[in-house]
Amino acid sequence: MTTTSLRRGTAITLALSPVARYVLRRLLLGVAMLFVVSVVVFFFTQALPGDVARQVLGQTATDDQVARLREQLGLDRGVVAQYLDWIGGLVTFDLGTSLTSGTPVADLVGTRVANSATIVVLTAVILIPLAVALGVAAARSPGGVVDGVVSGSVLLILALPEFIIAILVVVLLATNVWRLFAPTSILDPAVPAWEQPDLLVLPVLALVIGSLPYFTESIRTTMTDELTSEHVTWARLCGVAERRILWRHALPNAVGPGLQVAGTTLIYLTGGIVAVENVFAFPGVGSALTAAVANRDIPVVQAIAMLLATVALVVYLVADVLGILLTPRLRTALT
Amino acid sequence: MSAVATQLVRRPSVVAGTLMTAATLFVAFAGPALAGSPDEFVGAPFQGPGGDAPLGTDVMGRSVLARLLAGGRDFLLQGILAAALGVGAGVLLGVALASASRRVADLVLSLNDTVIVLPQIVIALLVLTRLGATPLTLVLVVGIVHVPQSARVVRAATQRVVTQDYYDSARTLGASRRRLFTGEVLPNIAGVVLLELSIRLAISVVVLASLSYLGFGSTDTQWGRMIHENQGGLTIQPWAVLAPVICTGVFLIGVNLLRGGTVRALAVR
Amino acid sequence: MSEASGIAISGLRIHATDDRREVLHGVDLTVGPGEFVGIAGETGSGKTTLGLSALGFARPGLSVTAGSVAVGDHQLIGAGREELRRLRGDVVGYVPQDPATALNPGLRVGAGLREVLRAHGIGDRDEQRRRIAAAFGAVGLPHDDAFLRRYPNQLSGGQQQRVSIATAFVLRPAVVVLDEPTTGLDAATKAAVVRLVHDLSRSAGASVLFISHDLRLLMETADRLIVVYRGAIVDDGPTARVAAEPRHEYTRTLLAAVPAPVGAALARHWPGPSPGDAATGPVLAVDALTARHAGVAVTSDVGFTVDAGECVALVGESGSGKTTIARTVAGLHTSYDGTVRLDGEVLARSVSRRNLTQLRALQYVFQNPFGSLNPRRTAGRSVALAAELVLGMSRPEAADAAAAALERVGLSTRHLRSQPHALSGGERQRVALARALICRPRILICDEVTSSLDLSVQAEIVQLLTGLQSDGLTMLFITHDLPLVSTIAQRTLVLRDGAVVEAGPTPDVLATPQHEYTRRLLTVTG
Amino acid sequence: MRAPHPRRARRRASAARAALAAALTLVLAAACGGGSDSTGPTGQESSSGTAAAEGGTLRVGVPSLSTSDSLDPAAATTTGGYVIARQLFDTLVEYGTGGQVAMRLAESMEPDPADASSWTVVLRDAVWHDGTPVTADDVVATVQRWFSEQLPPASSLPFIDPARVTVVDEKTVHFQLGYPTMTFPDALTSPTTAIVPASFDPATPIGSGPFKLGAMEPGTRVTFTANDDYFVEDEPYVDTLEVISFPDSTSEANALIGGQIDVASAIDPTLIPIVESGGDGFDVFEYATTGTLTWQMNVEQEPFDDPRVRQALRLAVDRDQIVEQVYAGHASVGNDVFGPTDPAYDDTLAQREQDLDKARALLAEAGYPDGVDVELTAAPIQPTATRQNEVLVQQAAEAGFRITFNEVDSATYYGDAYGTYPLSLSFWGFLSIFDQAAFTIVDNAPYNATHWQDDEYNALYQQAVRTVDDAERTELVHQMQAIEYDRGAYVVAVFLNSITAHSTTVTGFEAYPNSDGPVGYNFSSLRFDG
Repeated sequence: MTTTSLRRGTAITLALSPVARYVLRRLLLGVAMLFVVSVVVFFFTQALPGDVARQVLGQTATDDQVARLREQLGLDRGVVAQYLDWIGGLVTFDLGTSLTSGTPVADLVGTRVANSATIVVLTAVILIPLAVALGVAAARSPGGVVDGVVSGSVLLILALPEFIIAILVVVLLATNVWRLFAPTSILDPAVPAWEQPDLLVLPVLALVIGSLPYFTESIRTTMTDELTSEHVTWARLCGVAERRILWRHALPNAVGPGLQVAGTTLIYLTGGIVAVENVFAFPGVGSALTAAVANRDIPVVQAIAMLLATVALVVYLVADVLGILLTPRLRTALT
Repeated sequence: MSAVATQLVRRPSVVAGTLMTAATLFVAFAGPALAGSPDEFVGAPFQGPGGDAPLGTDVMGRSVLARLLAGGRDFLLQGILAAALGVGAGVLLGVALASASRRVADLVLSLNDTVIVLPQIVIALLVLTRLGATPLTLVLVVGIVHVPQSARVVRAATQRVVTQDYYDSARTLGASRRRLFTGEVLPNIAGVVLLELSIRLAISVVVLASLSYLGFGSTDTQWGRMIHENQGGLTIQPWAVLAPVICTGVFLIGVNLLRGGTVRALAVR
Repeated sequence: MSEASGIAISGLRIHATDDRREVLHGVDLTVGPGEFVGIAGETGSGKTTLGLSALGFARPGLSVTAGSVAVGDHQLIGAGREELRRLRGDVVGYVPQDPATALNPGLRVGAGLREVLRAHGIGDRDEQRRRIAAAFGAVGLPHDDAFLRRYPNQLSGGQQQRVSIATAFVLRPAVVVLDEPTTGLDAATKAAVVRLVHDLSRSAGASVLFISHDLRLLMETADRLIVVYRGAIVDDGPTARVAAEPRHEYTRTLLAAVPAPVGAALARHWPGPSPGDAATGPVLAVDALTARHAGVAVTSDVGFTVDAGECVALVGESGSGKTTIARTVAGLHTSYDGTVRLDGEVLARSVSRRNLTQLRALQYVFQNPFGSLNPRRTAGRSVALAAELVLGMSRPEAADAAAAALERVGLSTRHLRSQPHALSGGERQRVALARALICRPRILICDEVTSSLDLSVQAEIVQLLTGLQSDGLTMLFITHDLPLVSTIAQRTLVLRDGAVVEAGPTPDVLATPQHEYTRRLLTVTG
Repeated sequence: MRAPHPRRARRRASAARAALAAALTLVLAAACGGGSDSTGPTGQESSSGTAAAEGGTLRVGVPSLSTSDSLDPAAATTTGGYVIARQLFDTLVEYGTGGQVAMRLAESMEPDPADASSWTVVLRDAVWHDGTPVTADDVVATVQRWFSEQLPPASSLPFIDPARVTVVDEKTVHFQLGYPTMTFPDALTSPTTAIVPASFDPATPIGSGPFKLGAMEPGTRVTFTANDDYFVEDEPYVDTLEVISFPDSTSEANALIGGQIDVASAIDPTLIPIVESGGDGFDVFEYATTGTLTWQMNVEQEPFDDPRVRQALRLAVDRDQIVEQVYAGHASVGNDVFGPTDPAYDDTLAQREQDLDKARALLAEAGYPDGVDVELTAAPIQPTATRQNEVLVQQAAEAGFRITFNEVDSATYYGDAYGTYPLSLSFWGFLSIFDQAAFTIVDNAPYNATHWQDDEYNALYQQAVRTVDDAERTELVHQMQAIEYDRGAYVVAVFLNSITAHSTTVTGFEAYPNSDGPVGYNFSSLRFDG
């Protein structure tokens, strides 16, 4: 009997390709990590001072009313029971109910998530090719004009917090100098965010500017390493043309590390978006988060925290897996 | 050593970086002594430069210059301490990880990765809401954010050292763990740690300013707070916001220049 | 390509761009068609710079300031960018030193070769396939689709080098420059590669510039030998003539280093091994050693003893497990079955569990002198620290002892305060030796201590060691260089794939090898 | 009086916007894999200021809507909840533009002429949004709902006995009170006391107010459509009202200047120059209110258990300086008593000025010759709150109060520790003196964080609320205020101005001085001009 199960086990492992096995292992690890994150997030939210019941009922509420609402919301139960309830819901993709509005968290946060995702994706779509182009151009001629401009602006922008960039962008392009674009992103909730592009211009611009230097700098470094590598030198000595070296010999090798940086940048964007959303009154995850913390709407805070953690996990996983698939040395090492 | 120093002095970016960093540090640390009272009202809110306020007045009609001079030290100090705390803890953890058994290291590493995945902005907001935004809590919150990343960097650097023959050589000479750490590991990861420190310093300052903007800043007179409280008046009295932004920016550019220059000087070697 | 044309270099001067230092001082060199020229010289002599100039190329940081390089009618210095590109690979081929880094990790080996063909206008797929098959066939590589679809990291070192040679020869260039193409290869592969290059150049009629620091190798293969020293050609002539009547002092040093003669005892005044307990048995006894890396056995059931005053050599190619044995003895490798005894006493596995007497008794000198010294410590401090740690000396005492120790390995007090990066490889290895010897060890473990050094420096170190040995220092000497052991070891063990295949007194092993493997080792190197 | 300049700027802006929108759409389409054929910009443009006098979409910015904004007026506790209540529903009475109680859904509200122990309310002809008439039954049902569901008005209307609220006829309701009070109308001006239909369902809120509910995105935006059957003639003027949330008044001002909203309902006083810098197209509508950020001294703890210490702090405050530095002049000084627009307000009390010598002397007298340490706990409940606290710390220091300012967020502030702070700051926007007293001063007042109780004051209050005669009642109120002035526990330093910035195309702004929000949240009188 043991042999059969053993054999079946082997058969299953053999049936999966090495990459699939790697992904599976990472996914399992990810689930474990999310579990740890859930514990941490839950207990941090429990530690918040103040009381959502009082927050909802206002100051006029009597202690009786507060107690009744707490009971109604299930806040009077033990912490462990509340946690198990919550995690049980999470497993079935039930994010719970907002304490302040009484609506399901998923409904409340859904549009916000879509809005934030829209600007993050738009930013990435603009940022990645732009950073690659700038980074490659800078690496091609070290000390040249592009290199100088890139390193100069990298320095300058790295020294400015995003919200400052956002404010400057508003002053410059929306209110005081030129009134080209909408200064705030008051999206019409009835219409998907991507159908209101005029309201997305400035936040996306601010995010692109803010995250450009780090990404460009990384691409530049990777590409410089590649272009000064032994194999590129040898390709030159074999008469391969410069253009061909750039696109066929150097760039593909820079994709793996570049993906890692892209992943990090994306995570950074989802975190850094909070301050930028604030500047533009943008109805996104960031502003929902600050509002939920302020209102002690704990299920919303928890849902957003878990969402951000999941996004981070998935992004890192995708970056790693793509990195492995696109880097022959790593891919063949798995086999 | 001196060869590196020569390399450093020869680089204009390093010289410029040193000057910029030193100038802001001077403003920040000598400022409180030079400043007039940062709390005194010298005019109406958001007045342009002139009179008692060479850089104009802030949202409450206080001198922007006086507050600029008074508000740098604690702000930069918080950033420096947060970076030092984060990188310091990262060094201890990273070195421990590099010398721990594989099993332990794998476990701690995945915990470390879990912390990297944790949405730090959420945790920061929760902690600051719970404990209040004091200089101490800010340093802790911002510092802890650095730990996992720093630990990774330091671990990699330490692993490079402990696989070197000179490390084994010291072991064959019976050097104690402490001696191995202080004699072999630390001096050889010092470069990496310093670079990490400068990166973390820049991030700390930016994060502190951002938290301050979101209303999670210390209530003391600080550059971060100046940006926060005068942000609304940017278009009518830009100096109230730009002065601290420029000072912070010059400091960060200085640090970044120094870092870049040092990296290149070390690479030449 | 064109008619066999050879290469003519004249008045070539190359400068460093940053400090205007001259690296090549007006070199003249003409190589006829089909000629096989060996270029010898130590690290930093300029031999690689000279070789690359044949492709009209200077490494970043260097620039050609005068002179000309011509292959047939083609001028390579001053050629336009596009013209130069067309000449490289087509008229002059190049085989880089380390194929592991020179082959693009992201290109399948077939694609890599196709890139070169494509760069020179051979775009037709069938034509490409035919050429690749021919090129790979010529270097003895398979050329089926499965092989062509492999990535460089899936090839062995020898295969990688064959791929790079195939690439260099695929367009049948008039001149091929090979830059230390055999470094890092084991003896058998090395021999095969040299033979291959020889055959290829013969069949293609290409002139070959074969750069190497291995004079012995060049003497066996090259028609003509050129010695580069400090940026100039100091000797140039038919190999036999150069070997017989060297014209430059440096050539003589090089030649003297080749057979590694038994040097005169150097340091008579060594304190000698510390007085151990007057044990009658062997000082070191290794018994039934099966060492593992990540669970995989790398040695099987190895046993040997070393008596006081004796030098025992462990010889084998890379991967034979000899370094693992040395590290096991030193307590740096802890995953093994079997025992290691010092004076009959079983040693703890980990160095950190051994007592001070045991630590002191066993001293280890590492292969790579660039990694064995803490770069943040002066040479003097590195040596003194050992005395402080192992002998419990005070700091000033240790400093004095270190000065003396450095002097005894042939370094001056000026080196005391030197940072490792300011020292040459040979100097570093001397510091490492001084660090080991200051402890007055019972046994010195030398792990390939000469393999990363230039030939002339190797000789000096060997000379130093034989001196110590004849003073009665007990040694475990690890090397892949079988002839070397004749000058130093009383007994020799030959290792293959982690097992001892032959053991006995060195003269016997060298003169009448019993095992086929030993014979092969001797033929490929000797 | 509109300059052509901003118009031109706007047209240029829209061209650029359109170009950019197209570009973005392209990028987006590429990102989504192509298939999308969305048409890019939507109706944003159509609603801008070219509307006629009647109709159009009015976009109003408000500070922070919240996810806890209630559609049930009785459960409203937030700014957003009040805004919604004012649009969808009507209270029986309201504070009018002159600061007097005015009729709203009630046609008349009369006390029992003897002692105000009962009140009779006659309803005007009004209909619910579904077309059915508003009747006395609805009023009774509304009141009974408050008490049966324990909604907040139940605790703020202790004098109402739900069992004795009776229907007289279809339009008349009789309130027999638990005890007589003249505060009856005042108490029924609060938006939480809005009248709802007997069949009220908060999920589909039907009211009698000027607007019907359109779409609601909690915490972001609420859209209303005009109630064409509204009983006030011509109102509402606009077809659609959009109430849009902003996290701070900077972005609100930016949105106004950028043409994204027509009215920025609450602007930080120091930002008025920003609106002015926006050009001729913008104006500010400003008026004084009863709203105040007042410090509360806890009399149950040292040192404010001693009235001399309380007076000392009141004397330490330089009110003019607060008005100038914190409010850039856009506020008026307070005199430690509430309700400046109330007809009964005592303006004969001497204006309290900063007197540091006297303050120090009082402190010394109270046993603090070397000064005293105090912790001030406050939340940024208003944009100016933090600044006002910082100024207090500074001013009080000169009188010997060493104040540590502990800033917490508002949920923490109103949490379990509320009422235990030695010194704290609250915002009161109460409508009348009685209202204020009932909530924050007298015995059993629910918000009294000072815990100050004064028997004489309480007795005067009880007498005053029962006094029907205006002059007599005013005299009693003056006595109450004199007690507050002499030994009370609030530092009422300033009264805030309501500052509303708006496009000059919008008119119809009216001041509601004793209101809880800018223009009383009465957006139905606003209209596009021209």
